[in-house]
Amino acid sequence: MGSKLMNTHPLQLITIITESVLEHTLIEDLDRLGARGYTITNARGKGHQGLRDAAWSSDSNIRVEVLCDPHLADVIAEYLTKTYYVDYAMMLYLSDVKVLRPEKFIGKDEAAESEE
Amino acid sequence: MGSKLMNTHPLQLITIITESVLEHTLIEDLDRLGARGYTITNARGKGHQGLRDAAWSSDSNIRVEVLCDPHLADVIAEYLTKTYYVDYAMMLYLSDVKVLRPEKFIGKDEAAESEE
Amino acid sequence: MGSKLMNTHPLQLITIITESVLEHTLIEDLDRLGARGYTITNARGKGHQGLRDAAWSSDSNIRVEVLCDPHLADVIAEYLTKTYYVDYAMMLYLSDVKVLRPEKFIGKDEAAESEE
Amino acid sequence: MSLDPVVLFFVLGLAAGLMRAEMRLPPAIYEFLSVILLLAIGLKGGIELSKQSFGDLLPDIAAVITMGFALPLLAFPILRYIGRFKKVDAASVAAHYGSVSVGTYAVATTYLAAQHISFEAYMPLFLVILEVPAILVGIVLVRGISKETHWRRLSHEVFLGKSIVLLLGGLFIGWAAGEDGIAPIAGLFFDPFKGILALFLLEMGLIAASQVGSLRRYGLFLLGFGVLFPILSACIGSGLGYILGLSVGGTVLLATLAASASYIAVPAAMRIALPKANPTLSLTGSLGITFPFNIIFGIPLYHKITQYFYGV
Amino acid sequence: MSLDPVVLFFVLGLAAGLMRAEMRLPPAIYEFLSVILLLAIGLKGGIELSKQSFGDLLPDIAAVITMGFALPLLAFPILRYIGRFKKVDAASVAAHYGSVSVGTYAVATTYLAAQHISFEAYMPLFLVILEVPAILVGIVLVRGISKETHWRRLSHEVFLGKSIVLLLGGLFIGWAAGEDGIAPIAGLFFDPFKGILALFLLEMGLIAASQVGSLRRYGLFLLGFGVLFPILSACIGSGLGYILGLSVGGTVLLATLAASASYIAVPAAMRIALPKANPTLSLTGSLGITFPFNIIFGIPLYHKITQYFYGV
Amino acid sequence: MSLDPVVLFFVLGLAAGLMRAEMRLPPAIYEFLSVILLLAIGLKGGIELSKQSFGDLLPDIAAVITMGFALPLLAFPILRYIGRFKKVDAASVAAHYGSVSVGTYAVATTYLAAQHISFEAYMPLFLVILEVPAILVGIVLVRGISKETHWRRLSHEVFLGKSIVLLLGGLFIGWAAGEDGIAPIAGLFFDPFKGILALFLLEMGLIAASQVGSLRRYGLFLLGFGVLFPILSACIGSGLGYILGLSVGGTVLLATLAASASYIAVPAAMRIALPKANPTLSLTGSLGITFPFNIIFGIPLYHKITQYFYGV
Ligand SMILES: Nc1ncnc2c1ncn2[C@@H]1O[C@H](COP(=O)(O)O)[C@@H](O)[C@H]1O
Ligand SMILES: Nc1ncnc2c1ncn2[C@@H]1O[C@H](COP(=O)(O)O)[C@@H](O)[C@H]1O
Ligand SMILES: Nc1ncnc2c1ncn2[C@@H]1O[C@H](COP(=O)(O)O)[C@@H](O)[C@H]1O
Ligand code: NA
Ligand code: NA
Ligand code: NA
Repeated sequence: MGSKLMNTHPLQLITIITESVLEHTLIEDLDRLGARGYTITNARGKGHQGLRDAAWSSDSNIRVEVLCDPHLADVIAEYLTKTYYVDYAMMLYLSDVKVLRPEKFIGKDEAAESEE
Repeated sequence: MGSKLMNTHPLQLITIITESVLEHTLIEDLDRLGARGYTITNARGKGHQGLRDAAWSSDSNIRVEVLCDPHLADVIAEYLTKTYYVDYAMMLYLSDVKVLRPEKFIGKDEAAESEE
Repeated sequence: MGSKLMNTHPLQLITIITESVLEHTLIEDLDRLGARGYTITNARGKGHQGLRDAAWSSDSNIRVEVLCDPHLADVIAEYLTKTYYVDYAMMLYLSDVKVLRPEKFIGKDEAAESEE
Repeated sequence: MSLDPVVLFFVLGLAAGLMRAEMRLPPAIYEFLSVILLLAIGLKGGIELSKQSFGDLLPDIAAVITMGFALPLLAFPILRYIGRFKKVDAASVAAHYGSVSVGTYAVATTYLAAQHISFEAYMPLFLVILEVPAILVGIVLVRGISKETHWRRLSHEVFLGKSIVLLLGGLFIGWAAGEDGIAPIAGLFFDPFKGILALFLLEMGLIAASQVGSLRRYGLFLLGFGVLFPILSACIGSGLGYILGLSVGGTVLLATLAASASYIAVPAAMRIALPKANPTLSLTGSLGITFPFNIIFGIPLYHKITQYFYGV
Repeated sequence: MSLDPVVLFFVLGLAAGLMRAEMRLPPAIYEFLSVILLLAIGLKGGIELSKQSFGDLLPDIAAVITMGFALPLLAFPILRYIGRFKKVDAASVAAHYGSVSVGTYAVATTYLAAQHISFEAYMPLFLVILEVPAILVGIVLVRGISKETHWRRLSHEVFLGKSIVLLLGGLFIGWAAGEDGIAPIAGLFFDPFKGILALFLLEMGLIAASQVGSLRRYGLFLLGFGVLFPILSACIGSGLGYILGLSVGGTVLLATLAASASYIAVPAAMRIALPKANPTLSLTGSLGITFPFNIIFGIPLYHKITQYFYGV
Repeated sequence: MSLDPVVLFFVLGLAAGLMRAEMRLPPAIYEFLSVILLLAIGLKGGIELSKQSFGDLLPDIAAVITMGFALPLLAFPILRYIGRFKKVDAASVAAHYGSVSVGTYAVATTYLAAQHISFEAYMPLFLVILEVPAILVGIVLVRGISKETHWRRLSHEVFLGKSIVLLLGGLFIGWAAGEDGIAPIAGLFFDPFKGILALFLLEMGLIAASQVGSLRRYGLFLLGFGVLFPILSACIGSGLGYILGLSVGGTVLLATLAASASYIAVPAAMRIALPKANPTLSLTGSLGITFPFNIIFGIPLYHKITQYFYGV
C-alpha cells in the first residue's frame, strides 16, 4: 500500500492549531528552531478553552503546518508543548508524510543521508 | 523513521470535507458522540456533486478536523458516513497521528491505558 | 493502533501548497490526470521563495488536497514536481489515509480490487 | 427602452462570467453588500410605516400569505407531471419558485423609482412574509406533516434566517426611529444603495453565468419553466394586487415578488429539510434562468401586465 | 427618551444573537468597519485641532494619564479581595476596565451630536492616551517590573496596536490637511460614519450575546462589577472633566471613556503579557456586561451625572 | 507644497509598515476597494465619452499603443546590459515598467482635481490600452513568438484580467447610461471615491514597506532604475501628449501612466508566461520603489515637466 515511488522520503509534518495572537511569536520560534518554512491558514474551533471563533484575532485560531525531518519535529513539538500548552489554547500533532524532493525541507546533506 | 519522542501517543485524525450548511448539525453530532474538540476552516472544492465554490454558505465547503482516540474515530466516521454520505457532498478520511499530551484529547484514564 | 473498522480502505492524500496564481492550471492538470475531486483552502506561508502573504493572488498561497489511489498519487506527485517545482513556490507531500467508501475516490472496480 | 445602469452591471457580470473572466468578489464582500441591501429595504419600509397607521393591513397580509401557499402548490404538479421530476425535486423547485428573491425586489424598486412610480410603504413586509410559506409547502409535499422532520431545527433556520431577521429588524428600527431618526445613517444605507445594488448585481451576473454548465444538463423543460412560470406567477400577483386595491407601483412589486425565485434562503432550508432533492436543479432554475430573465425582461413585462389590469 | 437608531442596531444584534440567529458579519467586514471608525474619529479630532492652538493641553494630558493609571489600581483590590479573583485575573480584568473602548466612545459622540452638545476637539487624543496606562498597570501588578516580561515585544504590541496607529494617524492627517483638505474624503469617513457605527453595533450585539454562556459561569459578582465599577469610574471621569474645566460634552466623553472597558487592544496585550490570566473572564465582563450596559443605559446616565456636577 | 491627504494616507501606511505595526487590511477589503476604484474610473471616463463624439481618437490610440510597445523595449537593454540582469528578469521587469498602475493613475487624477486642472475624458481608455503591450513585449523578448507559450491561456489572463474587464465595463456602462443614468449610483462610486483611494493607499503603503527587505537585497541599481526610468518614461509620455495635442491635464496623466509600473496584472501574467523570472525582483522595483516615488514626488514632477513642454 501507499506510494510506490522510488524517490519519496519520509518526513514529519507538525500541525499546530492555536490562538491567532501567537502567530508572530510562533513564527519567530519556528525560525529560531530551524524550520525551513511554514504554512498558515485561518481556522476556528473548540477545545478545552472553549469556542474560538471571533471577529478579532485575539479570539480566533490559526492552523500552522511545518514539514521537517523527524528530529527537528521532535524539538519543535517539545518546545511548543512546553512553552504554550499550559497557558494557551493549543493543539499539536505529528504525522508521517513523504515528499519527493527532501532537499527543500531538510538540506542536501541530510537528504542524502536519509536516502541511505 | 518518524518521531522518536518517548511520550508521543498515537491517535486518529478524522478530516471531513462537506457542505457549509451542515456546520451546525455536524458540531452537534460531534459533541453528542463525545469529541473533545474540533477545528474548522473554510474550503472550496469539487467532487461527485460538482463544483462547490459559492459566495453563500449553502454552496461552499468546510473542512473539519477532529482528533480523538481510534475507537471514537470509528464511531464518528461510521455515523457520519451513514447519516450524510448519500445525500450530502461529503468526503471523510482518517489518518494516524501522534500527540504529546493525549490527556487533552481522550481523557486521563484512556491516556494512561494507551501508554501501556 | 489506528482505526479498527473492517471496511476502511487505504488511500493516498496529496497535499500541495503553492502560489494562488497556479490554481486554474493545477485544477486542469488534476482533472486531466484523473483525480476525482480536490479541496482548496487559502493559505499564507514562507519557504525558499520567501514570504507569501499578499493582498492579491499572485503573491499568496493555496493549499490543495487530493485524495486518490496510490498509483494516481504517484503520477500526480511526479507530474507536479517535474512541472512546477523549479519555477514556482510549491511544496507537496503524500500521506497514508483511510476512507470508508473508496468507490467515491477510485471507481467501483478498483475499490473492489483494493479490498482483496 | 434604455436599460437601467444596475441592469447593465448585471449584464456586465453575465458577459464577463460567460467569457470566464475571473472577477468574483470575495464572499465577505458579497455578504456585506447583501446585509446592507436587506437592512436598507427594511429601514425604508419602516420609515414609511411610521408615517401612517398600520390600520387594516391584516386582510392584505392574509391574502399575500395565501398566495405564498398557492404558488408552490401550482408549481408542483407542473414540475411533477409535465416536467416528470422526481417528487422530492418537484417539491424543492416548487418551494424555490413560491418564495422570493430580495435582489429581484430591489431591482424592481429602482425600476419604479426611475419611472417615478410610487408604491405602498409596507411592501418589504410582503417580501418577508413570502419567504416562508413556500418552504413549508415544499416540505409537507414530500414528508407530510411527519414527525421525522426536524421541525425545531428547521423553523429556526427558516424564521431566524439572515434575510428575515435583517428585513424585520430594519423595518422595526425604521419604524421606531422614524424619518428624522434614520436620516443620520442614510449615508450608508440610502445614498449608496443603488451603487451597492449595482455591485451586487455584477456579482449575481457572474454567479448566474456559472450556472450555464448545469443549464445544458437539465435542458429545455427547466428553461421553459424558469421563464413561463414566473410570468404566470406575475399575472397572479398582479391580479391579487389589483383586487387588494394596491397602487400600480405596489402591484408591480407584488407581481415581481410572485415571479421571483429564491436562491439563498430556500436552498439552505431545502438542504436540511429535503436533503434528497438535487440542489443544482433548483439553483440552475432560480439563478441561471429566472433571475436573469426577471432582471432584464421580467420587471418591465410585469409593469406592462399591471398596466393592462389597471387599464392604463 | 427615544433610543438612537445606532443603539437600536445594537439591540437588534443582541436579540438576534440571543435567539441564535446566524447573522455574524464576516471578520473582514468587522475589521473594515472598525478601521473606518478609528480613522474617522482621528480625522475629526485632527481637523478640530488644526483650527486652534494646541496650547496648554499638557496639564490635561497629564491628568488624564494619571486617571489611566489610577482606574486599574482602584479596580484591582476590588476584584482581588471582594471578588476573590486570582491575582493574575484581577490584574487582567483591572487592565481591561482601566483602558477604553472605541465603540463606546463613538456611540457617546453620536449621543452628544443628537442632543446638539459640542465637545472639545482633542477628545480622540484622550481616547488614544487612555488605552495604554492600564495595560502597564495590569502587567506590573503581576510581575513587578521584572526582566522576564518581553517588554520589547509587548511595547510593540501596545504602542503600535492597530487602534492607536489608526487614531494617531487620523489625528495627524486631519491636523495636517485641515478641514478643506479632508473635505474630499468625507464621502467615506464622515457621511456614512453613523451608518457604519450602526452596522458595527449590530455585530457587537451579536458578539455580546455570545458571551451569555460564560456570563452564567462567572456569576453575580462579575455582573455587579461590570455595572457598578463603570459607574464609579464615570463619576471619577466626570469629576476630572469638571476640574479640568472641560465643557459638558467633553466631560460626558471623559466619563464615558473612564467607564468603558477594552475588548480588543487589552485582551491581545494580556494574552502576551499575562498568559495565565483567564481571557474569557475579562471578555465576559467587558463585552458581555459593560459594553451593553454603557451603550444602552450608561451614556445617558453619565450625562445626568455630569449635569449634576455642573449644576445644570 | 502641502500634501494631498490621500498621499498622507500612503505615508501613514509606509511609516506604520516600517515600524512593523500590524495593520494590514483583510485581502477581501483590498479587493473591494480596488473593484470600486476600477469601476469608478471607468464610469467617469464613460460618462465623459458619452458627451462627445468618439471621433478622431484612433490616431491617438495608435500612438499610445506604440508607446506601450516602445517603453519596455527601451527598458530591456538598460536592465540587461547596464543592470546585468538575466535575460528573463530583464524582460519581466521591462514588462512591469512598460505597463501601468491604476493606483498611481487615480492619485494623479485627484492631484489634478485638487489643482482644478481638467483632462481628456478618454484617459481611462489609455489606461486600459497601456496594460497589455508591455506584457507581450516581455514574453516575446524571452521566447520569441514560440509555440511553446500557452498563448490561449495567456491571452485569457491578459485580456480578461480583472482590471481590464472592470475598466472597460465601467467605460461601457458610463457611456451607455450617461451622466443622468449614472447619477443614482454616484453614492457608491463617486462620492466616497477619494476616501476609498485614501484607504487603498494606506494599504499600499503597508505593502510597499514590506518590500524594504528585498530592496536591500537587490541593491542600488534597482533603486536607481526604479526612480530614473519612470522619469525618462514620463518625459516620453509628456512629449507624446504634447504632440497629440492633449491638454496639460491629459498630458500629465499620460506622463504618469508612462512612468507608473504595474504590480498586479503584469506580475500575474509573468508568473504564467515567464515562470523563470524572479517575481520578487520586479515587485520590489514597482511596489517598493517606483510606486512610492511616483505618489510622493513623481506626479508633481511630471506636472512640472509637462508645464515645461507647454511653456507654461
Ligand atoms: N480534539 C480536537 N480535535 C480537533 N481540534 C481540536 C481538538 N481539541 C482542540 N482542538 C483545536 O485546538 C484549539 C485549541 O484547543 P484547546 O487548547 O483544547 O482549547 C481549539 O480551538 C480547536 O480549534
Ligand atoms: N478525491 C477528492 N480529493 C479531495 N477532495 C475531494 C475529493 N472528492 C471530494 N472532495 C471534496 O469533498 C467535497 C464533497 O465531495 P462530493 O461528495 O464527492 O461532492 C468536494 O466539494 C471536495 O471539496
Ligand atoms: N518546511 C515547510 N513546512 C511547511 N510549509 C512549507 C515548508 N516549505 C514551504 N512551505 C510552504 O510552501 C510554499 C512554497 O514553498 P517554497 O517553494 O519553498 O517557497 C511556502 O510559501 C509555504 O507556504
Ligand atoms: Na415567487
Ligand atoms: Na475605562
Ligand atoms: Na509604465
